[in-house]
Amino acid sequence: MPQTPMQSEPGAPVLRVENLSVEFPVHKGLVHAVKDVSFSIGRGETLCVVGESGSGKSVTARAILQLIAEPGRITNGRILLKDKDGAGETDIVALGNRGRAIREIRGRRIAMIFQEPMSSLSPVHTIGRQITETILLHEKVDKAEARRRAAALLDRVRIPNPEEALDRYSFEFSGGMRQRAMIAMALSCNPEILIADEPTTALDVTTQAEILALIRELQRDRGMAVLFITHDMGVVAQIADRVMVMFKGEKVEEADVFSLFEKPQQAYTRALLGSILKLERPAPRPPRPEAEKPIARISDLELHFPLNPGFMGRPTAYLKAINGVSLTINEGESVGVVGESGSGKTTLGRTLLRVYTPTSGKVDYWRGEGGVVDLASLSRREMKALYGEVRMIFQDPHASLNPRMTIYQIISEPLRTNTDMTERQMQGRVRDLLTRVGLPADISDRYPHAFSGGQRQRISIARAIAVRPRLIIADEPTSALDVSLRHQVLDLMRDLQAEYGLSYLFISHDIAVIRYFCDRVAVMKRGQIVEMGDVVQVCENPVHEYTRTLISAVPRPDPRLRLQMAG
Amino acid sequence: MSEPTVQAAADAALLDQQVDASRLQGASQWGLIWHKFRRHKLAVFSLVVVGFIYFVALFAEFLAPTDPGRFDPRYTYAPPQSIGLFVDGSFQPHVKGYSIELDQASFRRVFVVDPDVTIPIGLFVRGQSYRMWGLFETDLHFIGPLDPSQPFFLMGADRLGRDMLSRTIHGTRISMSIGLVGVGLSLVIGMILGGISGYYGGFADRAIQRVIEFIRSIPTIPLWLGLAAAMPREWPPLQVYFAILVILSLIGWTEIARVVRGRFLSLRGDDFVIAARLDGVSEYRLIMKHMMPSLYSHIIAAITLAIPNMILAETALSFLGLGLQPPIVSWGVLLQDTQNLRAITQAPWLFIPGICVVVAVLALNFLGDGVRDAADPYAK
Amino acid sequence: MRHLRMAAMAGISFIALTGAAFAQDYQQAPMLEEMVASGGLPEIAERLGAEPRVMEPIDEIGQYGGTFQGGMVGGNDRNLLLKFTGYEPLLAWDRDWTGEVIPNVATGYSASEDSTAFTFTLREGMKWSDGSPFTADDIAFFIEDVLPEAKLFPTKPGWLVVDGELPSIEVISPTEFTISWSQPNGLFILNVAGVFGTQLTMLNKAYCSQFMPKYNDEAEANAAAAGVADWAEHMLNMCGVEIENIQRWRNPERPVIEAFRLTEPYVAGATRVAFERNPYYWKVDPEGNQLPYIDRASFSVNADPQTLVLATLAGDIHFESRHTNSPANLPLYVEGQEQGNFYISPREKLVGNQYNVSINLTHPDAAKREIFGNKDFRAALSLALDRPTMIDLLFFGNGVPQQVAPREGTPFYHEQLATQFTQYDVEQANAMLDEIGLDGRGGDGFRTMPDGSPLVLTLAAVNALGGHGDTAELVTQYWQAVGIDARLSSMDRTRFYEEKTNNTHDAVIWGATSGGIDVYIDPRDYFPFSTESNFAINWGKYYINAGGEEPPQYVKDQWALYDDIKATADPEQQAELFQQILDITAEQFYNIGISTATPSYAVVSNDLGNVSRDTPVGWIYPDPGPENPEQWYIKQ
Amino acid sequence: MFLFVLRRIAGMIPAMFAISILAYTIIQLPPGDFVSTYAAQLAESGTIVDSARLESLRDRYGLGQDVVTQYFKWIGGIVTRGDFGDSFEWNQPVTELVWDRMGMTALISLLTLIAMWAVSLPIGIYSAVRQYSVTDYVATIFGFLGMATPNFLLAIVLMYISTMWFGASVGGLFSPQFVNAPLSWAKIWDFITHAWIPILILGTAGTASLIRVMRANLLDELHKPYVEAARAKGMPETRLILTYPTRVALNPFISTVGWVLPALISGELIVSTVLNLPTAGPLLLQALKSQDMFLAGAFILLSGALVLIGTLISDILLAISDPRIRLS
Repeated sequence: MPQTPMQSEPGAPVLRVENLSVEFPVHKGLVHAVKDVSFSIGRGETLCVVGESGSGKSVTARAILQLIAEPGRITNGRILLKDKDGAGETDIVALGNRGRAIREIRGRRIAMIFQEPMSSLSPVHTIGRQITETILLHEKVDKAEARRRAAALLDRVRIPNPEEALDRYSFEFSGGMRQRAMIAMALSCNPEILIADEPTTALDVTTQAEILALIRELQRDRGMAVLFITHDMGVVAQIADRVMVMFKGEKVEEADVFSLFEKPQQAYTRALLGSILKLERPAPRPPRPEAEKPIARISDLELHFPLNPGFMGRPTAYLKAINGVSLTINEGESVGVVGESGSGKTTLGRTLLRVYTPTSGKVDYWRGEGGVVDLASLSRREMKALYGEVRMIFQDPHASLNPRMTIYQIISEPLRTNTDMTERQMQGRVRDLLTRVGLPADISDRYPHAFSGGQRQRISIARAIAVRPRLIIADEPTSALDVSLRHQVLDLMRDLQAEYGLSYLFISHDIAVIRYFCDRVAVMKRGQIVEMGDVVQVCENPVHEYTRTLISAVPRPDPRLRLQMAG
Repeated sequence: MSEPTVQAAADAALLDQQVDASRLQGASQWGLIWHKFRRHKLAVFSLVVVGFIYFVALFAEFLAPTDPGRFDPRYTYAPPQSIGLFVDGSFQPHVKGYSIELDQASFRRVFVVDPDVTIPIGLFVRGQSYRMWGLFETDLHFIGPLDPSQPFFLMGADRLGRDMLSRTIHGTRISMSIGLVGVGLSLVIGMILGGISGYYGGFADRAIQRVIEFIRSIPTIPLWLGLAAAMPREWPPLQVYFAILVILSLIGWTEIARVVRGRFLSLRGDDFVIAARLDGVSEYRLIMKHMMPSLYSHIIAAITLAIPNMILAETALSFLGLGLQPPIVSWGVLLQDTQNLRAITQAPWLFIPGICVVVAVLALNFLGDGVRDAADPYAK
Repeated sequence: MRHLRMAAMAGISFIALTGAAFAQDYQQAPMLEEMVASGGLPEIAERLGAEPRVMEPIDEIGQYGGTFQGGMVGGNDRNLLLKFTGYEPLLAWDRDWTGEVIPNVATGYSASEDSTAFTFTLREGMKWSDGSPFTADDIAFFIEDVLPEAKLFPTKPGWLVVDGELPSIEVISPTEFTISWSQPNGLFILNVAGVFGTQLTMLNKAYCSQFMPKYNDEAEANAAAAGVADWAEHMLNMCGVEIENIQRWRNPERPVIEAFRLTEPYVAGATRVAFERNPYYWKVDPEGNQLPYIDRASFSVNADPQTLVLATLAGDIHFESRHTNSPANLPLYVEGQEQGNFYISPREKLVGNQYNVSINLTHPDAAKREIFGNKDFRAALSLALDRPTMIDLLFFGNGVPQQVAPREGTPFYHEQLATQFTQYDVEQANAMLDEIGLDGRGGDGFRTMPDGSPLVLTLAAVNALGGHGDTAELVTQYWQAVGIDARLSSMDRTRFYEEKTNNTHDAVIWGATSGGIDVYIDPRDYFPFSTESNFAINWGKYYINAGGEEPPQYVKDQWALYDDIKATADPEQQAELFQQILDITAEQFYNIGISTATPSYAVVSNDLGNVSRDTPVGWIYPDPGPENPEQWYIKQ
Repeated sequence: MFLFVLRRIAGMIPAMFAISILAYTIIQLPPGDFVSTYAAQLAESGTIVDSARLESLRDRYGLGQDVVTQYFKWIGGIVTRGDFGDSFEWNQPVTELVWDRMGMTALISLLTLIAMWAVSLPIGIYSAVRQYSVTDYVATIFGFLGMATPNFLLAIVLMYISTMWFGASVGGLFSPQFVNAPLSWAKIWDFITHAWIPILILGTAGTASLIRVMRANLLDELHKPYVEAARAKGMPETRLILTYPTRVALNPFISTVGWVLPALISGELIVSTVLNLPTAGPLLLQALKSQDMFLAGAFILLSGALVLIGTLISDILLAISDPRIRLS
């Protein structure tokens, strides 16, 4: 059994939450964001609160610091913080949210870090100013001393040149550096408890691994209690001592991390874990045609964006978003493209469909009725003829459906422009498509806002297969969905692949999804493909250094693999 | 969730939306906008006020007791009358007559309400004849004295003994239509240039943006004054009226162009627009069916907020003597008479058109605010 | 006949009313006494000269001191200053404007029998405000050096030109000179007393000649150093040269003979213009007190008349009779008298009518010209006006229906001209219009031209001129009532002058001008005299040799009669000749009038003494100049 | 930073050029010219001007030349010698009269701007922090009332009240005794007692929108993560609001100068005409009406320049205040 030092000796509880309820008055009603939740954290312990969106996990975290946004309020329960001398307890709920008493606790005894490192620091104040301010707020030291300590803190969170960094602004740092600065700020007064609200969600996996390692390391050094909010079971497995699962504002289950992953007690937990673990293995493949027949072949594709265009002047530099990519997609095949943000993977997908016009290179496409065309050099008009068979599914199901059109209008739009169907025929086709993607057929006169994210993504898929789809470019189709919905959508896509003989170019940052869904995978970094091959092979035996880092950084939903973590 | 700090609120809102959705899931864009707009009580009230004002503008001839140019030397600067409902205990709407003394020393008529003279009034009475909308001749007036020759000045009279109520009502038509038509012109220019700017981007965008920046940096009054001074005077009043409209909209279009451009720019990159393009729809259909519906409500808001500026601008120009001129009656023309200490000290009712300006501008602003807030019912 | 009284004096010399006080009896203002005591100023007797003008104050001997507060409007209100302090001609109008001229700078004059030569006598020892002597040389400087200079006077004042000839001057002694032409100039003395006559006494040779190359070799160089184009512009800027040049109020150093000398100039952007007493002023009261009584004068420059009204109401203005004395403001003043510590002083406006509605007889459109040229058409338009109602409405009943004509009670009154077509008779108006071929009606119910095309009559009204718009609005409504499609076009003055230049106006409403003795000087309303004769601008142009077109014989007859007036010095004959001119005017019926001039008024502070109760209002008679503001005083 | 300023100034040149063309076009548009106006004025006082005289005047003022030549003469004089030509009406070089007046206009505009900021900032902050409170509504309503009331109406009424009820001297920016007096504390005080009226009137028109801008900006910022992060540090609420979101919300607020200033200058023109202020307004109006083209042109040109300079200053302020602009 792998063990961490803290795990075997959980300290006495420093914080106890009893029967916490939080309500939000909304238009004509009340929303119970948190319902009767109780838990505690011990000194040096990491408690992970996990749940899907709307589970109330963030509200719970905020309630501890009395940071619930208006008009929400704590309606019941106590939050008891053990006093420094260990003698008594302070009920934070009773302190209210504005007075000196609660301010004495915020930042000094309980500190918090947030999801968005990009916007959690003031853009108009230097990093140093923001850290020293916290120190000066809570401790009687002079400015020079505060600054010295701030520099030490930055050094501690491994920000290079800490002295110089103090005088920089947050926008001059990368996301990972900002999160480090945030952590430095949170730690500036040696808090007893650190609340981390999805601190790594917005970061790339490699950065996430570094930040998680840093938090663990600091916790170990200082013996802090950490309340870690996340939706990612992989992260939970990596960092938690104990886990609390929440669903719709209620506590579902609380258990030791190992027990939870091994023997989840509640049906919801089991379902949640099930859907995650399902993505840990490749899905069963549909039969593939014997001979590999290409449907699209990308050769030496480049796309450059001009930087700093003047009023009339020439651009001073170019961003090489795609820098010489070659890739072949065969009929009936799913090719994954994986990479971190900024790697050019989404741009690649869009360039194939000529949302962007490539700077150079070729994209040969074997048409359904025969013949090969170069997508990179077709005119817009010629491109139009292909829009019925080369389709796209977007990442954000909210943004990709026009909120001002009915479902019927949305799905029938490609039919209208690519076929000669009559209105009546289209109505029938839309009905069939809706049924096919698992939605009731009678919803076609509703508007997208009536549907949940998963349902909307199904509508997107229906639109994609409306005409005579052959190649679908799926740009992170599951990233915006809760984990429990992901494999449902992927399975639907897979079923359709079998049915229509579809090929997919599947773009994702999530290696697990790629592994589940794809046959081959290309790993992209800075506009280039660094490695390419069979998905299992690349995942299990990555060749390229970057691929190795990428794959090893992915937190696996198995606490037993914890020691293999980087850092 | 891109806004984690409002995570809590957002979580709640999500649930909230689900509550709403159950009731409104069949609702179209306009249904949702109306639903959201209705919560803005002040805006709803303003909608009623604006509706009323335009109603008055539309039916000015009918609503005004007399022709706005009808003068009567006996009633120069006559003060407003008030309406009484009962005469000797029986129901008879009426106003009281005046007894007039000529003060030769001060060249002035002194009006005293004469309680003995009762002037019966009524609704839908016969009075001066007029051509309604230039279509048919009638002499029916909404309100007026039963005997049209008797004095009836609910808002007093001006220096020529003209009825301020009638003049204000007719001024409403000119001022409000200046706002509306002027904005219409601005809209055409603004939509075209803003659309080109936002949709095509590139050089056209930069050039148009420079022009807009430039126009917005010019102090408007000197510009208007210069242009108004340049207008040929042999032009008949109607032509002057349209020229003023053009002058006002020469500047007014920039705001609309800004809104249109902004929306086009963000829409252009929106996934659903890209999706539509990848559905193979034509450029025209893309703009008209997929992008424009997202613009309408924003444009309506921009228009509503632009009208009051037009009204105020007309008022200022007319006040400076460079806008509309008598015999055209607009609020601005009427307010020319207030730049006169006589009005302040002895005929404060001449300021009533000023109150109309304030009310109209306020109502349009609140209405525009409400529409703007409701314009995007899908935004959180 | 007052006019005759003046004529009776024409052949003789005046005896100056001096010597009533001896030198040692002269008194001066305390502020000057200090200066004399400190040696900065010569003694009073020396400054006044041998024969100062002794002036009877209007009410009483005044008190020294105080600052007069006045108000101007806009950037071009220089004539208010001219009228306040600039009226110092050789001979002046009397206070009642009986037509009599009295000594002022000159103690007297004599005219030759044929009215070709005029000899003036100046005051012994009279001085400019810088102490330099005022002599015949100063007058000669103007006549000989300035007036002929094209750069300074590109066009010459009409009253100084006889048959294209400029006057010549003979300096007899420092106090005596003769101005003469080869042809008679019978209206010269009237013009000398009129506002334009102040031109002769305006320029100080010693100071102003320094800007002329003829007197100063450095003149061009100095002009260049001052940054102006040439010496003439430099001189214009420093001396003003012409009575109405705004530069006249620009240079505090320019010596004047006026009661006040400039201290804060009337430059663009100035918010006030200020004056101080002229220590060398050459007038005394009967007790020997040197005038003026008032130490200083200050005029605020207002952008808008309303601020001036407000200042008057607040009691900040001593005298105002130029910008805000409209009938509309009268109730305000009546009500505000007590709080503002002022009273309202009625003044008579000596003009031929309150308004002059002119129909363009020389219209470029032949069809319109034929209609407009028809006297019956104009008569019908006149009959269509309900003058009593208009007078009631616009002037509160203060007026009598009348055409544009000299005032009753003057020697120029012409009954037919004044009273024809003034009754309100719609029936007859309609009948007359029908008769002249305007009996057809268009679809809009208005009369059409004989050929059936629409007849539109646009009446121009200049909106800056107070009350024109209201009157014009009424006039068009009355005309519409007799079936004329009359339209009102409000425009600003510039625009109207543009139309005038092109002669494109149909009709215009304007103020009527001369109504008394000034009919000789400015007869624009009675025959085509200049481009200001709005009823026939093209004929007026012809008269001043500026193009235009040749008029019919009756106009030429009027011009011949006017030439006869100038050729004689006999006032009786002049009046007789003018009646003949008016006979033709009446016969032709050029202009449509509304009402006799309504009384005007001045607002006068209770603190201001010696203000006349009955000074008329005018321009040729530049009120309040002839009532002598130098003898006004501020009650301490 | 120096380069930034330099770049902005360079960027102003084409705008300035465009404004000069516009100004010239505007003053050339009306038919007729100053000489006909001049003749009209003389005629009103009874002086008759014949056409020979008018022609000589036209020659003198160079009105006969074609428009393009006149423009280049005009702009050439301005650029090379600072010579704006002569005012026909005043017979003075335009330079002698525009600077004082424009200076006063700039001063009044600047003071109004400062006053507007001084009022709208705290109210905007309060309105945002206490959204939908009574104060929020009251501020909104008063702001809107000020915006909806035509400036000139307010000017007339306020002038009347201050004169008749409080005995202030009518209009202007100084009492008569201070008009041409040298600068002193007494004169400054006198100025303040007069200047509040135009500042109040001008301020009312724009304060509403500034309050709303500040309120909206701050509302956007109030819910930003960094505010919550700062709150989680234990900062006192007032200090927190002022230090963080207000500071950020201030940046778009500063850039409002770009559109507030033109509106102020425009409004100033009207108000100063009514109040008889020694600023550009009355002279410009008069110049436009009498077609005193060089004077009108100079005012239009300079008010455009004033806006550009104001915008430049606000850009510099913004760069100082916002490191994102300064450092990018």
